[in-house]
Amino acid sequence: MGEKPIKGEQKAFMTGNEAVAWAALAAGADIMYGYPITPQNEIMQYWTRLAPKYEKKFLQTEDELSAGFTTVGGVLAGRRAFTATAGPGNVLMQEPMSMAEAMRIPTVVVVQQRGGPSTATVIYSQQEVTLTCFGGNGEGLRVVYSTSSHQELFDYTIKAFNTAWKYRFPTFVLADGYQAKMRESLVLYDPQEKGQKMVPTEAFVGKPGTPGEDRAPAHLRNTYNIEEELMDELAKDIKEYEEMTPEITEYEEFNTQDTDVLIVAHGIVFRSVAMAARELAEEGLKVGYFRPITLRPFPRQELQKAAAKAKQILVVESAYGQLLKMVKDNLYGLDVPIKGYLRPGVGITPEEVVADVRTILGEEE
Amino acid sequence: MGEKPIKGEQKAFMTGNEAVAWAALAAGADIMYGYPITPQNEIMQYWTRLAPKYEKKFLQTEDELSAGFTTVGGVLAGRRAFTATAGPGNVLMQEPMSMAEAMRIPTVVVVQQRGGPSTATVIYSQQEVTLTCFGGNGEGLRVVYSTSSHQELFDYTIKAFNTAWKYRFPTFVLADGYQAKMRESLVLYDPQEKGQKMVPTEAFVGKPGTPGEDRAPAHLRNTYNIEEELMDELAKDIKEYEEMTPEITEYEEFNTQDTDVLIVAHGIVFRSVAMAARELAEEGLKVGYFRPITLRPFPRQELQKAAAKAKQILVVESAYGQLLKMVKDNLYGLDVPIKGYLRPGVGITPEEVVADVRTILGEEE
Amino acid sequence: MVKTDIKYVQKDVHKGKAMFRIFPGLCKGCGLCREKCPEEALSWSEELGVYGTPTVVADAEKCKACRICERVCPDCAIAIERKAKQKKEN
Amino acid sequence: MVKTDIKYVQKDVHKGKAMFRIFPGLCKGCGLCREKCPEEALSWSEELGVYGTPTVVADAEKCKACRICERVCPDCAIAIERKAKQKKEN
Amino acid sequence: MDKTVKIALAGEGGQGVQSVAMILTEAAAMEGKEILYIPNFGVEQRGGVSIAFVQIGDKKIGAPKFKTGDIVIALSDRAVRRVNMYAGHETIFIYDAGIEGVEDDLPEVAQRVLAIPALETANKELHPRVFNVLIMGALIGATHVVTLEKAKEAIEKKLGYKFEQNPKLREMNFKALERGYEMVAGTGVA
Amino acid sequence: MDKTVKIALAGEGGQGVQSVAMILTEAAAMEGKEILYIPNFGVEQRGGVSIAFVQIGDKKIGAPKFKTGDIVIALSDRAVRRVNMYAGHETIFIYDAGIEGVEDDLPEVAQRVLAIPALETANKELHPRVFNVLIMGALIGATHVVTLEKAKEAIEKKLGYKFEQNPKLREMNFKALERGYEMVAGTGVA
Amino acid sequence: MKVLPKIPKSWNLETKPHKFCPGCGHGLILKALGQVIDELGIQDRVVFGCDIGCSLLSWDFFNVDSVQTHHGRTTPVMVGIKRANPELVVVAYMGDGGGYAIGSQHLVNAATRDDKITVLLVNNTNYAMTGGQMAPTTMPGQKTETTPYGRDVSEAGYPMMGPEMVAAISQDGAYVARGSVARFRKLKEYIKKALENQMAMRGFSFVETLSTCPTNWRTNAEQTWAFLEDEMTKQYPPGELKTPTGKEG
Amino acid sequence: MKVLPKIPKSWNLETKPHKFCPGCGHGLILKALGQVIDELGIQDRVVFGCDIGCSLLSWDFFNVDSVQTHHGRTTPVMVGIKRANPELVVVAYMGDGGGYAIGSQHLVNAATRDDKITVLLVNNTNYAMTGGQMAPTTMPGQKTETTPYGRDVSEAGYPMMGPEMVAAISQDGAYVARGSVARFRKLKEYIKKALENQMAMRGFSFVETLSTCPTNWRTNAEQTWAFLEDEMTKQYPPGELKTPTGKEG
Ligand SMILES: Cc1ncc(C[n+]2csc(CCOP(=O)(O)OP(=O)(O)O)c2C)c(N)n1
Ligand SMILES: Cc1ncc(C[n+]2csc(CCOP(=O)(O)OP(=O)(O)O)c2C)c(N)n1
Ligand code: SF4
Ligand code: SF4
Ligand code: SF4
Ligand code: SF4
Ligand code: SF4
Ligand code: SF4
Ligand SMILES: [Mg+2]
Ligand SMILES: [Mg+2]
Repeated sequence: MGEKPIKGEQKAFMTGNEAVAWAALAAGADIMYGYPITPQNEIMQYWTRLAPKYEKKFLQTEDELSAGFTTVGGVLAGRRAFTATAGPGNVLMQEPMSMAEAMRIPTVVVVQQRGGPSTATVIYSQQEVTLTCFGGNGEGLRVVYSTSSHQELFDYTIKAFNTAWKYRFPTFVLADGYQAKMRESLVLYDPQEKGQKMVPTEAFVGKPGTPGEDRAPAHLRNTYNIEEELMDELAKDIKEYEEMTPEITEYEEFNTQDTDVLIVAHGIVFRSVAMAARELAEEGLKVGYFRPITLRPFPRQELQKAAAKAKQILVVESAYGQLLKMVKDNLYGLDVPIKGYLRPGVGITPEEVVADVRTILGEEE
Repeated sequence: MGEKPIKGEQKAFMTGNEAVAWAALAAGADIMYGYPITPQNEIMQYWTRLAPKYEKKFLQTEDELSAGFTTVGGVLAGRRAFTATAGPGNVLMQEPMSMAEAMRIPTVVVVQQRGGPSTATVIYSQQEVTLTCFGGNGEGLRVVYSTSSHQELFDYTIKAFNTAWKYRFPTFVLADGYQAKMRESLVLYDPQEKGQKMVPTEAFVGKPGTPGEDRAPAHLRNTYNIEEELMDELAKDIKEYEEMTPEITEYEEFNTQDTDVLIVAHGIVFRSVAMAARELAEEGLKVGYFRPITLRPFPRQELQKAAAKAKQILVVESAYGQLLKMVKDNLYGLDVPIKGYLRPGVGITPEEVVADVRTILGEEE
Repeated sequence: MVKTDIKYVQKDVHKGKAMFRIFPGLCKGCGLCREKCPEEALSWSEELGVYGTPTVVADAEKCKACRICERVCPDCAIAIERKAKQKKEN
Repeated sequence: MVKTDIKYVQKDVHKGKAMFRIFPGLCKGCGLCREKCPEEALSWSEELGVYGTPTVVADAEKCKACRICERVCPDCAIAIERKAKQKKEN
Repeated sequence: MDKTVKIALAGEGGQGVQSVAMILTEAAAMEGKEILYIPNFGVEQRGGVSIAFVQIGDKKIGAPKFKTGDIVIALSDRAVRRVNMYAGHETIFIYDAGIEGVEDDLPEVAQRVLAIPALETANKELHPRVFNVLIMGALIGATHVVTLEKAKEAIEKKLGYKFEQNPKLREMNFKALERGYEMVAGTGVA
Repeated sequence: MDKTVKIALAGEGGQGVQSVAMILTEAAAMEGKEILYIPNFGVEQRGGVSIAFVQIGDKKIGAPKFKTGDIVIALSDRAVRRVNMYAGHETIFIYDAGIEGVEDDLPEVAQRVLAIPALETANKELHPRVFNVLIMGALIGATHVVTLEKAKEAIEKKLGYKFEQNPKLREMNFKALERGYEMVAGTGVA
Repeated sequence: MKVLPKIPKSWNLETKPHKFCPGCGHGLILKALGQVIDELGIQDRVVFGCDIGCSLLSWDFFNVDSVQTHHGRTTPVMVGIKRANPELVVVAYMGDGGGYAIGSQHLVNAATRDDKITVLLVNNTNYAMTGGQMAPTTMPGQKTETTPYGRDVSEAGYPMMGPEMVAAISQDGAYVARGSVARFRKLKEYIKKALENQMAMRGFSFVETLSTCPTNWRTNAEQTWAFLEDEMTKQYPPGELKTPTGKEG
Repeated sequence: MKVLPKIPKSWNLETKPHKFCPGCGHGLILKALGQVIDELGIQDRVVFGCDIGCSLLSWDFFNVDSVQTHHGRTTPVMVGIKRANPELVVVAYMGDGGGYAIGSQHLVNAATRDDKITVLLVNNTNYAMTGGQMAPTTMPGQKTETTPYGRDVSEAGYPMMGPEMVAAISQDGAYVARGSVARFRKLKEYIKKALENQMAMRGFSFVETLSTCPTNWRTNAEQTWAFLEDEMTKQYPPGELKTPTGKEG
């Protein structure tokens, strides 16, 4: 490897896509495979500018199927490999990621959500939550981090490689077009310098020695002949997924001790929610928030705890109930009323959230 | 069109795949586009044998993306067009179906679920529920019928064309490898003879007259330039979807008046559940069932009504909680405990269901 | 854009045998026509086009009404009318 | 299948200069070898193969140990040993 | 017959297990019975064990698969190992007497475990090719899910075109059916 | 400045709106401010209106978009129509005085609606190319989110390489910045 | 007298000026197509399908029935339409990314299958809509957003020779040509032949057009023409590669 | 003395007899491959990738590291491995459906890009694993499960000439050949050259092999050979189509 891309802590003002490219470098990613799609393009563009300087590689593939499957190949070869996509590209990405899920291949995918369904808009949404968490013909045995700032995009992209390689589930960093394209400040750093060890990678194929002589050959597959064989495999994976869950779920909460309105939101929308909740709380209103950072696995117990003390839950998202469904699923059994403020495909301002909470609280704006 | 494929009521003993091919013929489908995948292959195989006799068409495409997009094309040309797929093919099918969803194109897709994720097994599962209901980068504005017998495969395949063309949402018939491959009896009929009118089709492109002179040109798109444009479009579609919902939701229930255990299941698993529930009810136990036939839109109110009177809900499925999530989402607010009997990728026998219910009821087997 | 009332600027060229007409509402000022004119007859005009950029104008003397500029304009902003022919047609 | 103790049936052919060996545990009775034998030396054997179908056996006289059958067997069920050579090797 | 009869029939790829199931269910259909027949299938079907799950009864059949069969038949060692799990306390488990090395794999709980010399009989008395028809006979003998007459009709329907060319084949098939029937009928299981 | 200043700046594709935002936020970054800048973008960007949403303050910025800007600037008729929705009771709405036919599209609620002869000034006194820098000057004049000095530093950083070749350009840019500043400063909005 | 611009009758004047950049070659190709539609008198039965890529900007370009599809999927949508209603004359309009990368399986299979459709592919040596990344047609050494140091063919691969490929795999009734917006009359001729080939149900027809993208090339008018006519034409020789009666050029 | 069958050293004896049908050509191709791996002494650095199709039955066939992928996706998986670790020698093993239909975009683009991988494609004129449907390589008139009345080329399309296509679009360093299981020694030679080409990092290498599928052809041994050698060979002439030093055959 060439010289360290980042030395010390460096304050930077850049786009989210640039932050992802720097994070991948900082994490020691070896190779990126990708296919252009807005609003993710600049990740590739920064990576291709930076990569040669640090002996990193890049391959632009013919489509997202190929981007995903080459990423799978890169990981099989024992490299920290990643890709990035969005929208219709994320739909296609589900085929390779279903293979990664079945075979426990630690791929890392950055998703910058755009409007949906179909080509829709190249701009923004939170409509790829169900897709990213549960896409493919499986049970969603993946890890999905939803970021809400450039700092987090940087932090969680690094973390994604570690989670993936430690637990061997495909891992996603879920952001959106706003985060991708906007510029704000963050601090870049080398995780190793900060004592954050990178989980070492390991080759699945091409290890030293002659297979059948020095060692057993790797015989990797995702196909089973008999139903029960598959179920046993799934049972094992599900067990490991559930054992991992308490170790990796992350969330953030505020004012959840005794709330009239508990607002649940993730990603960039969470920022508007946080502003709104703090503003209302400062006025003395009992308004708090809960933000899942891992959407998969979901911080179920933590949300249940916070929700149990609330009079009303308000789920705010730039989608038509994708987070809402998760919240209801995870809170089933409670009887706190849940309302959605659902704006599929468009941004949500703090003002809107404030207004909606006031309406709930019966106040006039 | 050539002669009627079916005259009068005809009792038949055949596979589910054959039943689908006959149903498509009976519904007056004009063209099938498809790509082979087990366990759906025989639909194509029967169709290609039958089609030429009735002046119907067929195109074997290069992949499922093409099968889906050519189906979209067939519908745009104003034909009753359909395709069929399964497993990884269904994953790919989400790209074209997201276009159909965005543009309100009445495609019909038959899905014969197999084990997942990835290639997994070619046999059976109920693991494509989330995928079929909510796949793609959208909000799941589709109709999904889950069948549980050959008769229903026949009935609902016919109905799917009507629902699709009446409401213009992509419509799915969701079955599985068991239904596809097993043989049982059913009655074939011509819907028109039974007074079931087929909703007429209509060309989206290539209508009579010169565009710009005799009529406005069709300018169809799925891309929007501004977020708000997309949201307006989505709001309209969601509104129409929700207005349609009470008209098309279907379900089946038994013994839901006052139940100790209400079992919820769909598809072929429902048959085991029905046998188990009846057996237990005959013993005098308070066991009932609720079966959603439309998984999208979901018969929410109906299930709520049935569930409200139950002491315990048991969701039984050949998946790891895909129906369970839907049930919890739809029942949020109730506090009836819900348990899952989840067997991803394998069949479920009535005996197992009986045993599980007995355990719940605290009886020893 | 509405179909009626499309603004244009026209000018006699080729010794009065033809008319050079530019539709500023269509011209994006790309300059492709200027480069292709074999007579170097086109120059930037004071008249601004749809994006606020200059449109083109033909030199009455140099222009031979060969129509190359009309043909290469991706926006159909130029129309050359040969008058002689028009007369014949009438 | 375990590596040791692989059952085979062998027979001298080509005037004793070679050995024709068949591994019934590998032979699926496809018959591809029979069709390709230039000497028509192969016939079905009493010995059953892995799928319970007949395996093949070479005619001691006709077989010229040309190895074509060995080469075309998709299951590597046939092995021809040329004894002469073997001797030299020893 | 007021109860649905559950049958699992397993053999190697070439043994004609699915053909038996097809003819049997055809016969049952001709008798107006309700039937559910599902073959097992998998990617490696080529070399694998093939199983037919058949249920025949008077009422619409419920689930396609079952935990315990009324009759389970296995025609090879691998088949024995694959389907012994379908035997319960009430199950009649039949296997070919020629199968070796399965002593430890035979179900312990079955009502009755029966070795019949089907392969040998077919090979010696008839022809290896009608082995599966002989098995069908045994199956009918043990279950009486259809009459022998209807079974013959179904065979005729399926193979009639072959019989046209070679009427001796018909005789051989029918004989196989009957021999199989007797083999089990004689044991008093039915 | 203890409040975050919210700016929406809109113009036609070629008018350099995003360049203004880039330089302005660069200047703010050099002053150690917290910034969030997001361009609007869409598939038809080519012919469409381009908007820059910029927020500058002392604390971490919250949401990327806002309902109401503190200052909204529109540089074409289409831009006026596209961003008038971002004007609220406290908003200063600035548009180019040369824009025609937008009388009915100007926001009714704004604290102040200001037409400045930016284009004319740039064309006549300076050069059409520095129109956007003049606008940046006006923006700074209205908000004081950065000092003129820092803005000049940022311009130098961005365009310095051009100035090397043609020092007159520097002069022209700085002059444009100052003219813009004065235009608004003179109106007493700031 | 009402003076209207000289636009093809099949153009939709209400959506003009169109949405392409100043100097974009798309406008020229669509002008040629419009004139051909007029000349063949098929405005009432053409179905125009556009891909995602800058081609999508043409979704309301014509007064003909039009459908904008997915990136790379215009070919199957048009195949689907044509199979369902062979009376229609279908045109699949796409970029080099849509046709040669993400949609290449459709191109290759429709060509081999000899579907009676017309594919018009715009070679502008980059992914223009997404901001100028490498395309399969990016020239060796050419700088794009994903080949910032120039396309290194040993890593990023060689240019795709589309018409050559289609000519090699298509059937006898196929029509295959490469045109250029710099040779407008030839281009129009190719497009006309391609549509006539479809109308005669002779076979698959395919025209690649070398086109300009001043925005992503960052060229002025002079450089734009120069890159197209000097550089691109060297790598991608225009001409007819296959005509239904035999092979030419 | 322990007498073992004459199988290549790189075969995994524990998984033999293999899972292919009696008379299946896959066994022959994999025998040739096994012998080549032995001869080149690369058992420790070959990575074998198999597609979904009957090729998947080879997932545990060799004593070499192997990965079974998705239908049509073996090419990108192997490209991904090779790009990440060029020391490895990667073999993408797939059927005609996987290679020419669902995965054709990968084949076309990897070939054009000149990825240093070896693709071995098995042409058995049908989709065998799924029970014998039409493949891109199904012969005109051939009956399959989806062309029950014979492949009508005017509707269902013409056979795909894969090596011809790859030869047309690949670069100078590429190796392209069509072998047949009926010409075992030639086949082995082609496979060896293909792997050597990769090992020399000269370019993309591709070998299509005409192979037998008695199960879906419903042929006995005699008919099997006849269909392969008489019919198929007429449509698909075996030979080398491109060698790194120039063009042949
Ligand atoms: C599945 C999918 N992947 C990626 C994209 C993003 N995308 C839109 S246009 C485009 C490239 C367009 O390039 P080309 O086809 O060459 O057309 P051009 O814009 O150059 O005319 C891409 C990659 C998409 N819309 N859908
Ligand atoms: C995405 C997807 N579509 C379809 C299938 C079903 N499928 C499995 S194998 C196969 C065809 C195999 O044919 P070919 O590639 O020619 O290989 P062969 O079996 O003939 O060796 C198909 C269509 C699948 N597994 N995945
Ligand atoms: S007339 Fe046409 S070609 Fe000339 S500058 Fe204007 S838009 Fe460009
Ligand atoms: S008509 Fe010909 S000579 Fe006249 S301006 Fe146009 S290109 Fe030049
Ligand atoms: S020896 Fe080989 S080729 Fe001959 S029948 Fe047996 S398996 Fe087939
Ligand atoms: S070695 Fe040659 S001659 Fe002998 S059996 Fe085999 S093919 Fe025939
Ligand atoms: S970006 Fe390029 S291809 Fe797209 S419209 Fe602009 S000039 Fe044309
Ligand atoms: S089905 Fe055909 S290709 Fe597949 S294993 Fe059997 S013979 Fe071989
Ligand atoms: Mg392009
Ligand atoms: Mg094949």
